[in-house]
Amino acid sequence: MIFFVKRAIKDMNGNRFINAVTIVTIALSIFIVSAFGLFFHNVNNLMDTWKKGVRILAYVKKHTKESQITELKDKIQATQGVASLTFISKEESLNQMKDHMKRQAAIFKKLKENPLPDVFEIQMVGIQQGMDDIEILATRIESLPHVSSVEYGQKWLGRFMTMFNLIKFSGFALCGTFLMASVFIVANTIRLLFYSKQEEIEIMRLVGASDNFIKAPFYVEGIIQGVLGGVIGVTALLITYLLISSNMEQGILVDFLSIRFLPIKICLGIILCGIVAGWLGCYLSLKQILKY
Amino acid sequence: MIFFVKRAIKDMNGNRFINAVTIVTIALSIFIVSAFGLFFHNVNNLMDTWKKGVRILAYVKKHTKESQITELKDKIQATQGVASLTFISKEESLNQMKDHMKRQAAIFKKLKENPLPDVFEIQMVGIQQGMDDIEILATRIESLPHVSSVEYGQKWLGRFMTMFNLIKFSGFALCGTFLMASVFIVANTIRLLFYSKQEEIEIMRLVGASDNFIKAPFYVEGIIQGVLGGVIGVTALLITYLLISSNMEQGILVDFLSIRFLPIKICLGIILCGIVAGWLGCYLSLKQILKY
Amino acid sequence: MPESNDENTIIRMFRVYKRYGAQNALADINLDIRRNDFLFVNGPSGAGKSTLLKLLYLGEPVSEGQILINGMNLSRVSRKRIPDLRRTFGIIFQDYKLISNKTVFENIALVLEVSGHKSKYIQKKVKSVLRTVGMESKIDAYPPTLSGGEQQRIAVARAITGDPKILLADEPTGSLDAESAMIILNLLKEYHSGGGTVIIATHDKELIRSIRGRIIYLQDGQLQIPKAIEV
Amino acid sequence: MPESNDENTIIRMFRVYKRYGAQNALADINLDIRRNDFLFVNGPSGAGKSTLLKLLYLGEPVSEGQILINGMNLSRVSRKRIPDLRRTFGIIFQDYKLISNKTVFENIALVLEVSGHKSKYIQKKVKSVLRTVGMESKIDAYPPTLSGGEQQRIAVARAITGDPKILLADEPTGSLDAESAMIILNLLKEYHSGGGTVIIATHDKELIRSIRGRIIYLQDGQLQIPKAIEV
Ligand SMILES: Nc1ncnc2c1ncn2[C@@H]1O[C@H](COP(=O)(O)OP(=O)(O)OP(=O)(O)O)[C@@H](O)[C@H]1O
Ligand SMILES: Nc1ncnc2c1ncn2[C@@H]1O[C@H](COP(=O)(O)OP(=O)(O)OP(=O)(O)O)[C@@H](O)[C@H]1O
Ligand SMILES: [Mg+2]
Ligand SMILES: [Mg+2]
Repeated sequence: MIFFVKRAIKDMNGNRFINAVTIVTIALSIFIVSAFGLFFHNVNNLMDTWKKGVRILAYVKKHTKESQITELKDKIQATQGVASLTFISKEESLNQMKDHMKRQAAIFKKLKENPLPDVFEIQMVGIQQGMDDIEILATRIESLPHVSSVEYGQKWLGRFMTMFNLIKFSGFALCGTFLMASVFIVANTIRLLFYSKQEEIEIMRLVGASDNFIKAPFYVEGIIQGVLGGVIGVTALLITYLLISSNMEQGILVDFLSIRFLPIKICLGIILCGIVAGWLGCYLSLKQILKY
Repeated sequence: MIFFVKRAIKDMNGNRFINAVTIVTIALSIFIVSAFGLFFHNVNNLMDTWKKGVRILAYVKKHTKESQITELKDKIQATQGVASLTFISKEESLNQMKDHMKRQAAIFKKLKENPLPDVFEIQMVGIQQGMDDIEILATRIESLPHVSSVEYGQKWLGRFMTMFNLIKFSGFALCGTFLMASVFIVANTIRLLFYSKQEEIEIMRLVGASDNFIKAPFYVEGIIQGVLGGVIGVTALLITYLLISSNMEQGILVDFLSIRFLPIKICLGIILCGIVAGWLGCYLSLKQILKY
Repeated sequence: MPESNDENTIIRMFRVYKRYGAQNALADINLDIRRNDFLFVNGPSGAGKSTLLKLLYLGEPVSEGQILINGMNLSRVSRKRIPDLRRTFGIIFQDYKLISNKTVFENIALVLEVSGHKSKYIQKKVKSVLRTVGMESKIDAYPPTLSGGEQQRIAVARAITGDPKILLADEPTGSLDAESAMIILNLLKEYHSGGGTVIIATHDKELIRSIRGRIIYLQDGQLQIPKAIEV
Repeated sequence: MPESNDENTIIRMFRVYKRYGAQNALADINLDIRRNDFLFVNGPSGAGKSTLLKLLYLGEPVSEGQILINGMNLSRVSRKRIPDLRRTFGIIFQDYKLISNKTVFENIALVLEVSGHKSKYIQKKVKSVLRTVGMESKIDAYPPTLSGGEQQRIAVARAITGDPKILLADEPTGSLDAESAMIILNLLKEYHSGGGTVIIATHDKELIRSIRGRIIYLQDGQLQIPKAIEV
C-alpha cells in the first residue's frame, strides 16, 4: 500500500502540469457547484424566515361567549398543522387599527360600538408548506364552529410562494446538472491524462504487471487529486464567502439577514464528491484501457 | 485555407474520442453558464414585473382647491424620476375601502363625512432603483406644497428589494466565475489534448513545417470544436427550456409569469464564447509547445 | 493437435496463422522449441519474425491454430493468468519499449517490483545488471536522452533482470557497434548456459554465425525448409 | 573563425562543443564538408554520432563554437528561418520519427505539403518514391502496424522525397536485412550521383565498406585522427 502511494506521489510529481490542471479542474468544478449550493442554502434560509411570517387569521363570530372562545382555542390548537396561536380581542384590534390608520382617525372617533370581530392569529407548523397546504389548513379551521371566516396571506404571498418554487425548482435542476457536468468533466480530464500514459501502461503489462499493480497508483493518484481539488475548492468558497459576507455586513443586509456558510457536513460531502469524481475518472479510464 | 480545413477535419476524425470529449466539455460548460444566464434573465424579468407594482402615494392636504391640485399634479409630473401618476379622489378611495373591508362595513355606515384625503398614485421611471432611490423621490415629493404626507411600499417591499439585490449580486458573481471556469476548463481540455500531439508537432517541425503551417489546422479544429460545442450547448438549453416551460404552463406559474428564453443575440454571444474558448485553448497550448 | 510426446518441449506451435486483414503475417507455422534451445528466427524485413514472438507473449492473439507454452494452451489462458505467463518471458523488444518518463533504474526495477521483490534486492540487482551491459553511469537518465545503442542495452538489461525461463530477443544488437554487440552476445550465451531458453529474431547473418544455434527461416510469413538457409 | 576559403564547403563546424550536464557529448569538433561529399560518421554506441547530426538540423543548439551551413551561421538563424533551413535537409532519424496516427502516404506527403507542392504532384511523387523503397503496398498503413524494417524504409522514403540538398542518415539500414539494405544503399548512391551531399552516421563497418566515401571516426565525442580507422 505504502509502495503504491509512493509510486503515485512520484508519478504526480513527474507530471506536475497535467496533475495541476486536473486538480484545478476539480477545484473549480467543486467551487462552482458548492457556490451554487451556498447560494441556495442562503436563499432557502431567507425564504424560511419569511415563511415564518405567514399567519392564518380566524375571525370569531360575533356574540360568541368567552367559554366558547376558550373551547374554540383548544380546537384550533388541536388541529393538525397548527403550531401556536394568539388570541387578539376586538378591543386590541381596534386599537391597532387606530394606530395604523392615524390619518383616517376621524373615522374611529365617530364609532359608538366596536365593529370588529375577535380574531385568532395562527402560526403554522413546519415551514415547508406551499400555498396548497395553507389553504387546506385554512378550510379546516373555517369549518370549526364559531368561526365566521378565515383570512390568510396577502397577494404578494402568493407571488412569493410561486417565486420560491421557481427558484427552488430551477435551483435543484441547475445543481443537479452542475454536479453531473462536473463529474463528467473531471472524469474526462483524468481520462485525457490517461492518453499520455497509455504507452506506459502497455509496457507495464508486457513486462508482466497484473491489472491491480497497474491500477493501484492511478486510483491513489485520482483520490489524492480529488481530495486536493475538493479542499482547494471548498477553501476558495470559504474565502469568497468571508469576503462577501464582510462586505455585506456594512451593506444593506445587516439588519434582517445574515448569510451563512454551508454546514461542515455538507463541506465534507462536497470533498467526498471530489474524491468520487477522481475515482470515477480513473475507473472509467482504466476500464477502457485495460479492456483487452 | 481549404487545405487546412480539410486537414483539421481529417485530424478530428482520427481523434474522434478526444474531440468528442472536448466538444462535450465545451457544450456542458456553455450549457451551464447559459442555464444560469437564463435563470437570472427570468428572475430579472420577474423582479421587473413586480417592481412595476411599486407605487408612491402622495396624500393631498385637506381643503386643497381643485386648481391647486392641478398645479400639484403638474409639479409632481415634472419631478425627476416620476413616470406617470393617477389622481384618486377621496370618494374613489372611500368606495375602494368599502369594497375592500366588507367585513368591517359597519364602520362605514356610521360615517357622515368622508374622512379620507385625495391621493396621487405615482409610478416611477425606470425599474432599476433600489430602496434608496424610492426614498429620495418620496422625500422630494413630500416637500411639495399641499402634500400632507407620502406613503410607499410595504414592509415586504424592503425585503424584496434586499433579496433582489442579493440574488443579483450573487448571480453576477457566480456567472462571472462560471464563465472564467468554463474558459479555463475548455482551454485546458484542449491543452491536454495537445499532449497527445506533441510528438506529431515535433516531427512536423523537424521536416521543415513553419509555425503557421502547424498552427493553422489546430486553430481551425479549436474553432470547429467551439462552434459545435456552443451550438450543442445552446440547443440543449433550448430543449431543457421547452421541457420546463411546457411543464410550467400546466403548473402554478401560468397566471402571472411566463418564463422566457434568452434573446437570439445572447445565444449568438454564447456560441461566440465557445469559439473564443476553443481558440484560447489552442493559443495557450501552441504558445507553450512552440516556444523553442 | 498431437499430444506433447516430449517432456522437454517448452513451446509448441501447431498450424498457427496470424492475419492482419487479408495479409497472412504468419501462415501454417508448426514449431517445437525445447528447453534450453538457442533458436534463431531469421528472415528478411516484414517476414513475420516479430509477429512470431508477439504471439508467444500474447502481444497479439493468434488468428488460427494452437500455441502451448509449458503445456499451457495460450488460447485458454484466462485474463488473470496473463501476467504470470508474461513473467516467464524476458523480452527485448525491437523498438525497446522503455517508459519515457521513468529513469533507467525505474524501468528495470519495474520487472522486479511486478513479481514482488524487496526494495533492497531490487537496488542491488538493477545495479549489477546495468554493470554487465556497461550502462551503470546512466542509471538515473531518462530513455529519450540515451543514444540508440544505449537504449538497446537498457532493453537487454531489463529482459534478463527477472531471471526469466525464456528469453525473446528481437534484433537485440541491431543498434550496437561490434564491440557492444559482443558484450550482449556473451550475456545471452551466459544466460543460455545457465539453462535458459533463447529465441532471437534477427535479419543479421553475422549474429547468427557468431553463436551455434538452431536456425529457422521465415519468408512472407512461412517457415522455409532448412536447406534454404546458407549460413 | 577562419574565412570560408572554399566556395564548395557546404557545412563547416568550428570548435563545436555539445554538453549535456557535465558530459561532453561532442568536444572540439572541427569539420568541413564539401558539396557532393559522401561522409560516414563512424564510432561506437554513445560516441556522439546522432548528436552531431542533431546540431546540423538545429535539433539541439550548440553549447559552444560555430556551425555554418551554406554560409549561414546557425547560431544567428532567426526562429522564422529555421523551417527553411530544415527543408534543405532530408533526414533519416535513428528512431524513424514517423507520425503514428497518419498513414504512410500522409507521413511522406507532409514533406511536400510543407514546401507548398500541389496535391497532384504530391500523389505522384509519394507513390513513385514508395516504389523505389519497395513499400508501395503499405501506402495506407499506419506506422505502428509496420515491421521495424518497413518503418525504416518509410523513413528513408520521406527523407529523399523533398529533393533535399543534404541528406542526413542516422543508421539508415540498421533494421534491414542484407537485400533491403542494398536497395537503400543504391538509392543513396543515386542521390549522391545526382549531386547531393550525404552524411551517414553508422556503427556498421560493413555499410562503410560497401560504398567509397570519406570516413570520420568519433570516440567519446571526440574526432579521432584518420589513421585510427581500419576499414
Ligand atoms: N498490427 C499490424 N497490423 C497490420 N499489419 C501488421 C501489423 N503488425 C505487423 N504487420 C505486418 O505483418 C508483417 C510482418 O511483420 P513483422 O513485424 O513480424 O516483420 P519482421 O519479420 O519482424 O520484420 P523486420 O525485420 O523488419 O522487423 C509486415 O508486413 C507488417 O507490415
Ligand atoms: N538529450 C540528452 N540529454 C543527456 N544526454 C544525452 C542526450 N542526448 C544524448 N545524450 C548522450 O550523449 C551521448 C552521445 O549520444 P548519441 O546519441 O550522439 O550517440 P550515438 O553515437 O548516436 O550512439 P548510437 O550509435 O548508440 O546511436 C550519449 O552518451 C547520450 O547518452
Ligand atoms: Mg521485426
Ligand atoms: Mg545514434
